[in-house]
Amino acid sequence: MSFIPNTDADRARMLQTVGTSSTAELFHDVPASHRFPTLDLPPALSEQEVLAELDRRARRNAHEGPCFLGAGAYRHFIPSVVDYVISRSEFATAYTPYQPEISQGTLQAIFEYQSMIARLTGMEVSNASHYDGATSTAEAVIMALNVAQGERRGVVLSAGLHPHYREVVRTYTQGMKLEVTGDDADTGPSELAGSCTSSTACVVVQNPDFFGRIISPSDMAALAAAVHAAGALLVTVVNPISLGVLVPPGEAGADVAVGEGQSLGNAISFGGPYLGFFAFRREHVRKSSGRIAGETVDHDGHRGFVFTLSTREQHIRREKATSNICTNQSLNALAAAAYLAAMGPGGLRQVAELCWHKAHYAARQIAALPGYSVQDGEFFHEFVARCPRPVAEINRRLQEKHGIIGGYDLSLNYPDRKNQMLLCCTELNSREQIDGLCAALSEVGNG
Amino acid sequence: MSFIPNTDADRARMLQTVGTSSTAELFHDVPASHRFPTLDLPPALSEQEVLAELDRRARRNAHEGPCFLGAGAYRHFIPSVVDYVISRSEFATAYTPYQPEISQGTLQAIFEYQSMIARLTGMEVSNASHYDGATSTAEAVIMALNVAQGERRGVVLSAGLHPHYREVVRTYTQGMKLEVTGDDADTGPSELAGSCTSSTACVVVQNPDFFGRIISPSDMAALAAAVHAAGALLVTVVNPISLGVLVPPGEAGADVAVGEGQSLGNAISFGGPYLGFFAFRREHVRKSSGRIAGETVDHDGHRGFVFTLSTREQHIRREKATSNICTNQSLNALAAAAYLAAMGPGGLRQVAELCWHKAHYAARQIAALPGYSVQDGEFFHEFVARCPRPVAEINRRLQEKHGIIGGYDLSLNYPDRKNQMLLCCTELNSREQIDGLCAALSEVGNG
Amino acid sequence: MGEPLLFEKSRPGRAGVSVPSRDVPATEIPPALQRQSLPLPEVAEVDVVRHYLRLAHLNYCVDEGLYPLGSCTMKYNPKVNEVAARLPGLARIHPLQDPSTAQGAMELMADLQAMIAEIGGFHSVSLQPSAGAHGELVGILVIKAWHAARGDTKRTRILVPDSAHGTNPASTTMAGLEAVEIPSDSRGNVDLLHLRAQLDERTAGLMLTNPNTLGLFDENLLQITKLVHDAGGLVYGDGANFNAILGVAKPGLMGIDVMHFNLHKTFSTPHGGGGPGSGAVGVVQALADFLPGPVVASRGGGTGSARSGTAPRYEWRTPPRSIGRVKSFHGNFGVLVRAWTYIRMHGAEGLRAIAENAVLNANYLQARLAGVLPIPHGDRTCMHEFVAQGKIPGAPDIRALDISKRLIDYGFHPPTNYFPLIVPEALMIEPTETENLETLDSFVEAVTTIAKEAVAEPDLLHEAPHTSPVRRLDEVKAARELKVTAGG
Amino acid sequence: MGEPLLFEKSRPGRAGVSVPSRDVPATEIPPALQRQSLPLPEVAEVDVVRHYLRLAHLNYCVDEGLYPLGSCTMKYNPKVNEVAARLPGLARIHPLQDPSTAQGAMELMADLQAMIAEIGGFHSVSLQPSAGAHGELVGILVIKAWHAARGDTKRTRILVPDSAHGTNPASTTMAGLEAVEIPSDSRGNVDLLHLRAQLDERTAGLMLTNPNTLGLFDENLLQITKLVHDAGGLVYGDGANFNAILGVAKPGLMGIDVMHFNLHKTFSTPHGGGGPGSGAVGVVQALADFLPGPVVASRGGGTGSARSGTAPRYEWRTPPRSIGRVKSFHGNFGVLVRAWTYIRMHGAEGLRAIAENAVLNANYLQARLAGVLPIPHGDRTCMHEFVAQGKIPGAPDIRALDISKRLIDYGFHPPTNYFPLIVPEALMIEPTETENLETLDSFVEAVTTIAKEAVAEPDLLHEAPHTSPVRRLDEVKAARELKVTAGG
Ligand SMILES: Cc1ncc(COP(=O)(O)O)c(C=O)c1O
Ligand SMILES: Cc1ncc(COP(=O)(O)O)c(C=O)c1O
Repeated sequence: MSFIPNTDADRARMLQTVGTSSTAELFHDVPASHRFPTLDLPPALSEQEVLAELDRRARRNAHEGPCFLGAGAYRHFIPSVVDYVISRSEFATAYTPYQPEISQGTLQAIFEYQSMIARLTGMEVSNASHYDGATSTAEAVIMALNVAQGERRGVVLSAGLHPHYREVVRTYTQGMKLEVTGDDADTGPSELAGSCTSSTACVVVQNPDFFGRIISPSDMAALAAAVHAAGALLVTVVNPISLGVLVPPGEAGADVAVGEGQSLGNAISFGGPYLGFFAFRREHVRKSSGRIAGETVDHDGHRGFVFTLSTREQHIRREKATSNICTNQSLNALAAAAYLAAMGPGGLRQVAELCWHKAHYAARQIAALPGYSVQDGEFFHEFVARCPRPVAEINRRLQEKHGIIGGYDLSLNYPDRKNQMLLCCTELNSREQIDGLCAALSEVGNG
Repeated sequence: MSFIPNTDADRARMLQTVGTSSTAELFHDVPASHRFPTLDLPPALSEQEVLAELDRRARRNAHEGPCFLGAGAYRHFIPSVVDYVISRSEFATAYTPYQPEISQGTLQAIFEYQSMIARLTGMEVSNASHYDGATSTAEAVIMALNVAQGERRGVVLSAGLHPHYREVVRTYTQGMKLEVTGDDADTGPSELAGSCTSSTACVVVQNPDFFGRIISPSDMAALAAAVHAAGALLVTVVNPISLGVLVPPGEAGADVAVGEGQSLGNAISFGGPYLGFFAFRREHVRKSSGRIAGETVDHDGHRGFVFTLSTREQHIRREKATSNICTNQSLNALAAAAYLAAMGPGGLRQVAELCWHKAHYAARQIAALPGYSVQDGEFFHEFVARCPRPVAEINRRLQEKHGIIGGYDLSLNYPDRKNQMLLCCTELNSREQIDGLCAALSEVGNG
Repeated sequence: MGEPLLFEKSRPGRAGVSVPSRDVPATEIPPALQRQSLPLPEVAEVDVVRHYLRLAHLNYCVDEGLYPLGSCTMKYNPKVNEVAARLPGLARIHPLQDPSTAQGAMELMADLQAMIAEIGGFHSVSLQPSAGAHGELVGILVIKAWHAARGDTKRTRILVPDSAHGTNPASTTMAGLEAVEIPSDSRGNVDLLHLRAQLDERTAGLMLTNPNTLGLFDENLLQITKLVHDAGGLVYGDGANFNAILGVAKPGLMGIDVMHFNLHKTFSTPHGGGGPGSGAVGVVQALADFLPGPVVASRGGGTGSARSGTAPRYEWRTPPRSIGRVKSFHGNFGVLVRAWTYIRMHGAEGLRAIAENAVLNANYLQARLAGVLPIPHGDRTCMHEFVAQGKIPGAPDIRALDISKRLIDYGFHPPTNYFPLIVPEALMIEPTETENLETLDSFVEAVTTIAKEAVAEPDLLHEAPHTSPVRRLDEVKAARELKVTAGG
Repeated sequence: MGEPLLFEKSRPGRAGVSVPSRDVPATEIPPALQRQSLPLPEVAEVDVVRHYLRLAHLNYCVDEGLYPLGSCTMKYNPKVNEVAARLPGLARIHPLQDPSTAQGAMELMADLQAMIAEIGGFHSVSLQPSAGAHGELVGILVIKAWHAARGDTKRTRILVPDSAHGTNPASTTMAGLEAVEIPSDSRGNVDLLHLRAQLDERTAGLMLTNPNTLGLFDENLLQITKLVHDAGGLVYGDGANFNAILGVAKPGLMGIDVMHFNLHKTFSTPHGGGGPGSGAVGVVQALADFLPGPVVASRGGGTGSARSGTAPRYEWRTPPRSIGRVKSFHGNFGVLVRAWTYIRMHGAEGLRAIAENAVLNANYLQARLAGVLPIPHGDRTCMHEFVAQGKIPGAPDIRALDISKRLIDYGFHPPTNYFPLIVPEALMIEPTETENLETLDSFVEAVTTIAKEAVAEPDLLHEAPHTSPVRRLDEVKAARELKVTAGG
């Protein structure tokens, strides 16, 4: 298949204008010895054939049965209107709005996205997006370093922060000569507060944490106070669906709220493209990274939107930029905005409550199964179940015999958490599915 | 779910303006005894739930395996661009372009559709669509009656015309006191020509006919000459994909070319919505039915399009209209236009050729199977196979054991065609599928 | 800056698709069978996309704003409908598949038949007709067949109120009967005196649109249906306006013997620039045997399938005295899927809320426009729509058309013009239930401003629209020159 | 007539969705955990649709016409990509599913890793980075890690030509290295003298964009890469411009040690108003162990799955000396699906045709615009793009910006402005291969007309655009007042 409109006749005419006899000749600057190599690729397919090939691959991925996996990527119902919005050519096939006069659709949509994220997190400013929750967390750490003007090199990570996020923070900052600590032991907010020193730039906590546990608003406020007392920033990584019902980080005293926005109307899609949301207090705006849309007026005085504070960015400041980010996750942010617009505060709260009730129902049922127990404390829609056998074994049986995708095997990242499964329930898990899971767990656990 | 934006507060304000105390009161003209009955309907579902319900139903329909059914509805590959076009809100959520100034998109698209259909069929004029191939055929018969100014009451139908189409012609014309004949015996074009008299308004033939057989251009021309000599019109029902390679009816002397346009980019969708295309010679335009878009200029002299010759239509002429049609199949016509635009003459020809080669390959293979034989003569992509057992039995085994949907059981409409199966191959049937069918037929036929 | 025709963009050798290569041996196609040329446009995929995107931008649509086209029920149609109709298990099934392999689709149709019957108060429903007019033809043929079955062949006349849609008399003629016009009375109801005078042994039936095209619920409905029945006729209901009384009244219980439902209007299929639709027909028990077939019938019992060895639950059945098919296969299934989805998402209460809000919106607009435009029946409570007149005091040469075209400049689709025929300069306004109060208010504001402009600056209206992709078009030239194909 | 903000359309109690009701017993949510208010907009589904449709109508996009935004490769992206990425078996799988239940997705990724490696001449590929800049960070970290692994910790400097994109120095800084600028020579190549002068034992590497942002293929490429290697450094390739040499040359064989591919540019993901993208990174063998992981590895053998009892063929493997993850999970899979689809539809010849046509289109435009605008390197054959200057003789106060804004009035998206920084008043023009000759000609015509207008009527340009939804916007006010949220 070729998507090239020009024909041989067109090319002949153009070559004449250019004054060259063949297109091959246009590449004379390419070293002759390297020009036109053979490419060992499978033969070209027509659209019909390529879709058939894709279908063959798609069928080999389990995706129709019940699924209780979360651990940073969540299956939620996406109202049809969301895909309608992001499928519109005018959004999908435009690029970064470098020409605001013919990009007001994108710019206003981003401005609205920022406003919704700010309100959802209780923060004052949101950027236009980062790549995902993990990189957004790393960018938050870098922002904290910049706020401290390079004077503080300590970063305290909670052990409850998603292991991928902790790894990405380390990858991002490996050249920066930092001390990244805190996550070697599973401690509570007060211990974290204690490890904050005068060289700490920020403390990063996740809420609900990777194990599903909720840090209460009062604990969070106490932590924030301690962090602030040490002159550092409190970065919180939050689940945006949970904010349909839970106290937002802004109210609990956090300085930065970041996280994975995938749950907001983005397909789970094997891990991406997702959405790193990034919100913070206004005072830090000049140290922040990523694009920000702002309101202004046009030549005739009409309201309009532009990207603003670009002097923070790489295309102006180059090596002094707050980040290297250029292409971000704009269409995913649009999906999140359309999702939040469709859900509204009522719908989002209802979904959050359904998650809560279903997860708690599941936890109670599982706790009652012989050989199983469930971790204590408040949680939102994820919880840790202690199982009578290795999780890998259980999951294999769940999949093979019941077509169920079980929870996350925590021993993959935490060798000491043998036989611990991280389970997630959302509005997509019906009672029937949960009961089915429990029956299967009971059978598998004792079989 | 409710798609109503107004809230109780909005309604209260509006009721005040209207001067009524409740919405219920607005229905005082409805006889009190009949007002607000109970409706015994299942409870309302959310979007998530309704999609789950639909999914449950969709899974109970076989649709993933090989299929060799045709008989008037055809599975063809639909390029993604077609659904892209018809999904655009501006096309999908507008109505009949009563206000041409804000409907030029629809009107120009229809004008182009008409042009493409005219060229495809070799005719001069096409309308904007009829409901489907069957009703288009009935409308062609009615047009012929009108051309004959009510002086001729005879309609000759070929037995090779799709049984549904013959039935619909009879249903449509049952109040018109006609003589509809010709289809009681399976005769060739020359016999049909012979049955044409001075009271015949039209002869209707299908090409390729219901059994897949092709009437050659010379036979068609001879038929046309005979029909015209009798003062009647020749109506041909044609398969639009076949016209990618076969001589079009206009060139073979037909006066009207109608047919089922579903194959042109429309989903097979269990039988509808489809597309009745309707093309004819210019001299009959004032007797034709259905909407027609025409070119004109606007107030400033710019080219534009409007519906024209509306005086033929029900909204002007009421009981004297050439048809009662109002809502037609506009979005299906748009799909056909987008399909033809994407395919172009080359692509359409390639698809037609693939259909030809695959069907002929299949026919040769099946003819070689013990117990099977294949009907003689030229065919396009459908042919009749004589089987060693009842088709229903064979099909059941094909489906149950091999997941194959076999051909159409001709005995359902033609009791004398016992054990005859009408098979169709299109570009969607790979050689592997055809070989699989043959192996299965062989097994089933002798099992 | 109009968009060129696809034909004008064509260049030899361009193509918008690639087709798989042949994987079977070739079989010669006899040259005598082959066409010599096929002058379709040759364009690349990008050209196709851009062409239709640019054309799309020339259209106004419901997804953009208010589309108060009376009689057309241009409500917002939920996006989930589009997902539903495209599910591969629904969109990729062949209509002639063995019923055992299509039980899900047939169950959906059986559900829909039952739900429509329940909503309309009918005994049986056929989903075969493709649109309202198609349903009308079915209904009149059913009425005719019923009389014929009773040996009564003298009933050749169908009474049609003068406010009826053009499809009603046209359908009557197609069915081989004679349409006889019945005037409306001063309150917009069927004139009972005239009706009585026309009812006799030649009367096959009455075609009644209720609420009628004035947007009024006939105050004498029960009397009318009784009169017709007493005269030996049947009553056909044109259900185009059913949105107004959804869940509020069941026509089948009020003397309507046969009625079509415009599923695309009431039950939300986007109108597609003029279709497709569905004109499902409901009938009372006496007429059930005459419906076009096949319809879906349930054997009761399990949901057996060929695989499970039990007989499938749903089967095709043609009513014993059917008037015959009116369409190949079983109806516009894709539209039926949308209707099913819509009804299942609403339930009984939700449906009634549709009617209540549609009617409230119309009455609100009627009340607010009362001082701005003449509204002949503005003294009555309207249903889902009302008919104003495009006449403005102090602007004698302003017509309904001028007001309509000027509304375009204000960003609105105009109302239906010049229909019903019995109201001079008719502006038929149907807001539907999916418009919010703010939109209705801004429409009122626009009409009010236009009424002032009509007096102060009438040419603004005469020359409107000013902001649309094209200005007013020369329809006379179109009809005279009759250029109906490219280059033709 | 701007579109109001969603917040301005909000009315208490409106809602755009319904949520299923609870089917499990309730569990109290402790009040102390609950937020008190959540001031998101409250609108109906119809409002959402209309809002975004109206916003959409304010945008220009590739599906509408030419978008010659240099360095961004705004080609037309096939619609099949969108279907592919949405297949439920690809879009609805969880990234942490057991590999045995995701072999189809992993095979697709393995294919893509292998195809990109083959196309680029690399040994290994990681699909994890989310965009070009992300790939740059990975590449520089890999270079750094390679040096470190050899115990060479003095190499702290990355040489970056002055024509480079801002992401290159920014990525260098993020990686904790120092960016050192290298000037370009008069032919637009890297200045060899300066390069040599900077190469020493502190050199970690060079970041080379080739073709560079002037649209030129560096005439000394092999010499450059050799010089860097000889000095103990590595060469990073910024693959943003890879579209120009797709199938024409393999960077991995010409001395590029590590390179990112902007899959969204070269391999056709619609740019989404600014993303998502994918910055897949290819490396030569020596660097393979340092890639971020996990990547997909094949065990060879059958396509086993848990069900069949055999071990799954594809597994996750983290390279032994990986710099670490740069993203949660495995990469922007939806973008990868599109790239896979695109490559599979083209094959080797098809890919080369992309480059040839992209380069021909650019050279055609360069040749035709040569007389109209100054083109500093117009004497050379350009690659996929070229840089003109927005300077018009006889119109001293006309700038690149004015010409760009005026192009909007002619229905085109402007070129990239003011980049690369080394060309004053840069207009960087990249037509891509999906534009046809007629479109290119009409662009030339527009620029030619504008050049005349610049002299005759300069205010037409200064005040342009005139036809866009808004006029020129006040960026100073935006930065000063910093209103970045609604009502905030
Ligand atoms: C009152 C009335 N009756 C009948 C019809 C015909 O319905 P359809 O267009 O679906 O054939 C219409 C259509 O607009 C109508 O408004
Ligand atoms: C030359 C060049 N390098 C790097 C980048 C950064 O790529 P991305 O935007 O995908 O991060 C760009 C983007 O426009 C570019 O043009």
